[in-house]
Amino acid sequence: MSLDTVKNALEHPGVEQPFAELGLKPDEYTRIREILGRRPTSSELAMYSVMWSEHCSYKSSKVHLRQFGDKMPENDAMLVGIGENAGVVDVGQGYAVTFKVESHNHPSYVEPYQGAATGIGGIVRDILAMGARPVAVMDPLRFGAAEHPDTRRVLPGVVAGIGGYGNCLGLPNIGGEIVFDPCYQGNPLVNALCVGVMKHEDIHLAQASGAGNLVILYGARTGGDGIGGVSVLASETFTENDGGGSGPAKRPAVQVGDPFQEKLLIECTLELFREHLVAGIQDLGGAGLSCATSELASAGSGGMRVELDTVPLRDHTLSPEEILMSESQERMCAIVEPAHVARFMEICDKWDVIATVVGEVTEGDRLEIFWHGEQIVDVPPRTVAHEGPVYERPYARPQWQDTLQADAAERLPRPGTAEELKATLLKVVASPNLADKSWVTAQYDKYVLGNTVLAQPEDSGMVRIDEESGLGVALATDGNGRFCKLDPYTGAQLALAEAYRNVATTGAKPLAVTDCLNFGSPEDPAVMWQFAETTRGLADACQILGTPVTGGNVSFYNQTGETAIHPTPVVGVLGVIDDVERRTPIGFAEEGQIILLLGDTHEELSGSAWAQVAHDHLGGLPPKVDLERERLLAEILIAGSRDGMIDAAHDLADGGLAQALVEACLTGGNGARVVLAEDLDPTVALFSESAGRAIVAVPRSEELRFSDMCKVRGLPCARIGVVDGDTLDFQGHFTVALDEVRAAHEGTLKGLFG
Amino acid sequence: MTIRVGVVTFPGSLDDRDAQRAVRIAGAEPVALWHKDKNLQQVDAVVLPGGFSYGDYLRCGAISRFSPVMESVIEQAQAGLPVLGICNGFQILCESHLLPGALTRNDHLHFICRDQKLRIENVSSAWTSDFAPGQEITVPLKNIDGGFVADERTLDMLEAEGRVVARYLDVNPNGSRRDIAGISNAAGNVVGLMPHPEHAVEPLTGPTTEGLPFFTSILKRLVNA
Amino acid sequence: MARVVVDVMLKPEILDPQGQAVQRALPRLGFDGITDVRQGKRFELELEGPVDEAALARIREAAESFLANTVIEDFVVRVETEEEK
Amino acid sequence: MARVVVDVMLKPEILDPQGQAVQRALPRLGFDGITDVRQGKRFELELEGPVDEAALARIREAAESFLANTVIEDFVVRVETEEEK
Ligand SMILES: Nc1ncnc2c1ncn2[C@@H]1O[C@H](COP(=O)(O)OP(=O)(O)O)[C@@H](O)[C@H]1O
Ligand SMILES: [Mg+2]
Repeated sequence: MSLDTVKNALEHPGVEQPFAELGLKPDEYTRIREILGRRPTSSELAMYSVMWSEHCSYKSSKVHLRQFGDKMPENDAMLVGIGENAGVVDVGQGYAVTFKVESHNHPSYVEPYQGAATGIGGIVRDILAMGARPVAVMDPLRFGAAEHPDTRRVLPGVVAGIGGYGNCLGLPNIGGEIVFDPCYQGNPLVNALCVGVMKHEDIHLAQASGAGNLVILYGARTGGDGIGGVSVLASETFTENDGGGSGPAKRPAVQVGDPFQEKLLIECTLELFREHLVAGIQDLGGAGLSCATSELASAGSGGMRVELDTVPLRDHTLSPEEILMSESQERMCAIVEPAHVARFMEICDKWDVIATVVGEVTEGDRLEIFWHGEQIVDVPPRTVAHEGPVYERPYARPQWQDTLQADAAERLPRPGTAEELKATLLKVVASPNLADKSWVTAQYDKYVLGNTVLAQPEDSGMVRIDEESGLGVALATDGNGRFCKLDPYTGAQLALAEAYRNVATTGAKPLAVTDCLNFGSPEDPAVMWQFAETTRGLADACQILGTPVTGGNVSFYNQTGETAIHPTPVVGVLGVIDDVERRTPIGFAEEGQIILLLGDTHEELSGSAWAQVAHDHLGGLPPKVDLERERLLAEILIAGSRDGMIDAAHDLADGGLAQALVEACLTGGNGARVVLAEDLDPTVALFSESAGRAIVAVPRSEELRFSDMCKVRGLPCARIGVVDGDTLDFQGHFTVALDEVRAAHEGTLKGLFG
Repeated sequence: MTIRVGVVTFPGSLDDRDAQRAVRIAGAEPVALWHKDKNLQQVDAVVLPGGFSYGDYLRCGAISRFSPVMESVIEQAQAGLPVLGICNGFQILCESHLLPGALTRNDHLHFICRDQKLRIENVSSAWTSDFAPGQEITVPLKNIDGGFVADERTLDMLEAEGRVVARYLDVNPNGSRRDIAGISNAAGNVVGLMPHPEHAVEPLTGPTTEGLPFFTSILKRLVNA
Repeated sequence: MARVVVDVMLKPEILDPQGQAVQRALPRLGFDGITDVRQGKRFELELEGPVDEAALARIREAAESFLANTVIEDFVVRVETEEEK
Repeated sequence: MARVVVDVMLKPEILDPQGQAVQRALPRLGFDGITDVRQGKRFELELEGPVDEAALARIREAAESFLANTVIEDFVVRVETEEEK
């Protein structure tokens, strides 16, 4: 194909262009022609098509995501909000923290190892681009049924990829989720979260300003990988058998990561920041150079001119369109004042990182790209990056919602005898979703950097950020697709409430939120309704809890044929703790301590793990949410930690009280004697998933002080038992040896994947 | 007199700052050494930290072994400079032939991060003199290429000369021959160790603080020297 | 007993960080004139029976479905000649 | 331009967990009759100049000192025939 220049586009306006193959709708193509006043060149078409894809433009979600801004709670901590690579939050002592969760779902299904690995790579670069040193990662994952043969292909690959990349980068993995459900069979969810730390003055933004400043591309060479990755792998054209990708030519849609290169990129970039050599910066992720150049130029004050033929290539046969779309990993783009270029290059050289001046910031307001002297792109950058199409997709509550909600799990048969109750408990704690996850988490380095205070299986991951003062941050991610399926509004709030509670349980004060919204096709009104309800629920809850959404990601088209995954918002909450010495772990480590149950237990079994494990049932209404109660519970847990009253605490969620006690006992290495509430059916007492609850272990000397505090503040607090022995003894019901529980709980994943 | 302990940073080193912290907590002064620089800045001892130097591409430690800094480390180690290689550092020492044997893929083929129980078998090396003979400790272990292998003759020699510095207890986490977790050279100044004592020096961030004697041993020896 | 070799290499267009690392290191070690390095895997399979077309077909199938990840890798199956052994 | 291949395999007496894992998996996938599997590395080197004895000697040296760890690995250097390419 000959070079399609701007001149050519003017001279040959009638050329037919493959906009549909690139995923553009006829009216979108028409709009591009109107913007440019001519037909786009093939390079321009490539840029618009990737940048206007759902993945990059948020065209279906934008109108809903706006609520996160509109309903944003007053929060002094927020330094940078939605719209940048990641939000930034003030955590005191001059420190700022940036964090974000993103999806790499489709690529991880096609090629689990590399898909997951590059998912980590991408989110780490987002955090780095804010000016921060990445300090930890987390990996919320969803797979198909645990016993399904394809899960045996996908899960070990994904886990090895996350470990292979993250371990090699030297970032501790401090938490995540592993959930199995048949709804994710053809659509596993691989979400990745990264958190980074910087001083306030180190915040960097993605903008190109100052005419004459240079555009420097640095990191890996550009190859043919991932071309069409955005448009193929993250778009509606994705189908189950589309492994090879259907991008242009026979370029692979799969990207291969090089964590070693990324590690150099991190150290190199941090040194560039330290010497104040960077005026603006953007990572290269989805849509590669198209995205980085147009976003930098769009957010800046001037225009930009790029000489595309200067881009260092791994494959010299690449066309300019392909170079613009390539998603080769481990690349960054910086805006640098001319006076700093020499030093910039020196530092890159020190780290063996290839750096090339590929363009400059111009006076005008156009993004102009040249190929061997000929102009191939001449566009207003905003129209590419920030003023893409916006859809108000139709949405409607699905017809089946009422039927589903009417089919409550509270009516299902319950275990009748003590023996049955015991068997049920063992079955629940051994079920893949509730079983011990060490088989996975042992493949992740949690120690590197030497600041990990809490990691798996604790309620939240916690890292120290200042060795002198002990200042630290805690993070938890949660999302329950089953609850969301039953009621997306409430389900989203439950996800937030749980992550918020997890952070507070470890003693940290919840500050801010990131979210990854994993859904089916936005073209399905039922899915769009789930999405609308989810965003509304999340925004409302964030407002009440005072924790703003600082950024996140939307992943649509997670569906096979007509069947969408459960709506699955994954919510990450970041908290701060003044002194990590004060953290509260989950394990019952001290015999003789008193176990207290905080909060109210209702008959709420619909959507629960019990309903799934015992009856393979999903129906009814999810547990009720009481955000004021969540707030109060959090305040008590934080106060208890701060004042040294509690030695262990564990939030109640999936699997209810039974699961929480089992985890606290196994982790701490001690049994417990427990009295179940008389006024509750034992199945409800053990397995209800009512929100707003936690168990705590307090030394006898602190019991009164702690329960008085609860009473004064109006938080229900019941003494349910004592840490003791090597059995779990539910008095009057059944006793089970800790060893038996341990074998059940720890054997499952090893048996399935080991 | 402050003891100065160099910690080398190779491209892809990860636990270099952790090793520096451990050195500091032990009461010595950490000195950052750079792989491209032959100058060891007159340090009293050197730690080759964990990580994935050069991405562990080709073989762990294979590329780092040829770095400028290793020229000096090899030369001075042969002359008695105490050198501790942790994990990737152990691999580099084997590739450099300062230590015999090699480290190969874990027998279960996975990366493994766990709190590992060890027995200190030799308390006469430069890096283990602060342990009690036969002391049992628990420190983190994390690697994917941690299986120590050598031919039978070499293994017998290591045993006979008391050069097995630490052995895995309870579980052999990677298929290491004879449960070997660490070895020393004949002179006892060069030690390679697969587990990570630098991650067990603070109660807050480690499973124990039982890794600390590796770093205090060197002080005692140097101060007494 | 016969030996069949399966060579698995990353497809040419896929990034090969290992090969690149080796290539960058070679000149530093004084080995010049090597313009490209790709690193792959070599499997040596010992067969019980004769290495006939049927056996090779099965091995090709194993390579396709298991030994190679054909999303990113190509493979070649060949019978090892005595001399190579 | 010519291609030289360096095959690196673990010595027979060294345990090869990767090969063993493959061997154990094959029957489960329905591939029987394979009595032993060893997994090694294959390097493909592209040379600038001619592949003469001098060039091969240099590559053998690179293999000896760098591409293989001769404590545990053996290697073979060979010029790739056109047909194999
Ligand atoms: N679900 C969401 N909640 C909040 N913010 C979101 C969400 N999805 C996307 N965003 C925000 O929209 C902006 C654009 O996202 P994206 O294009 O994914 O950024 P990047 O290219 O850096 O990954 C980012 O600031 C991101 O945080
Ligand atoms: Mg970004």
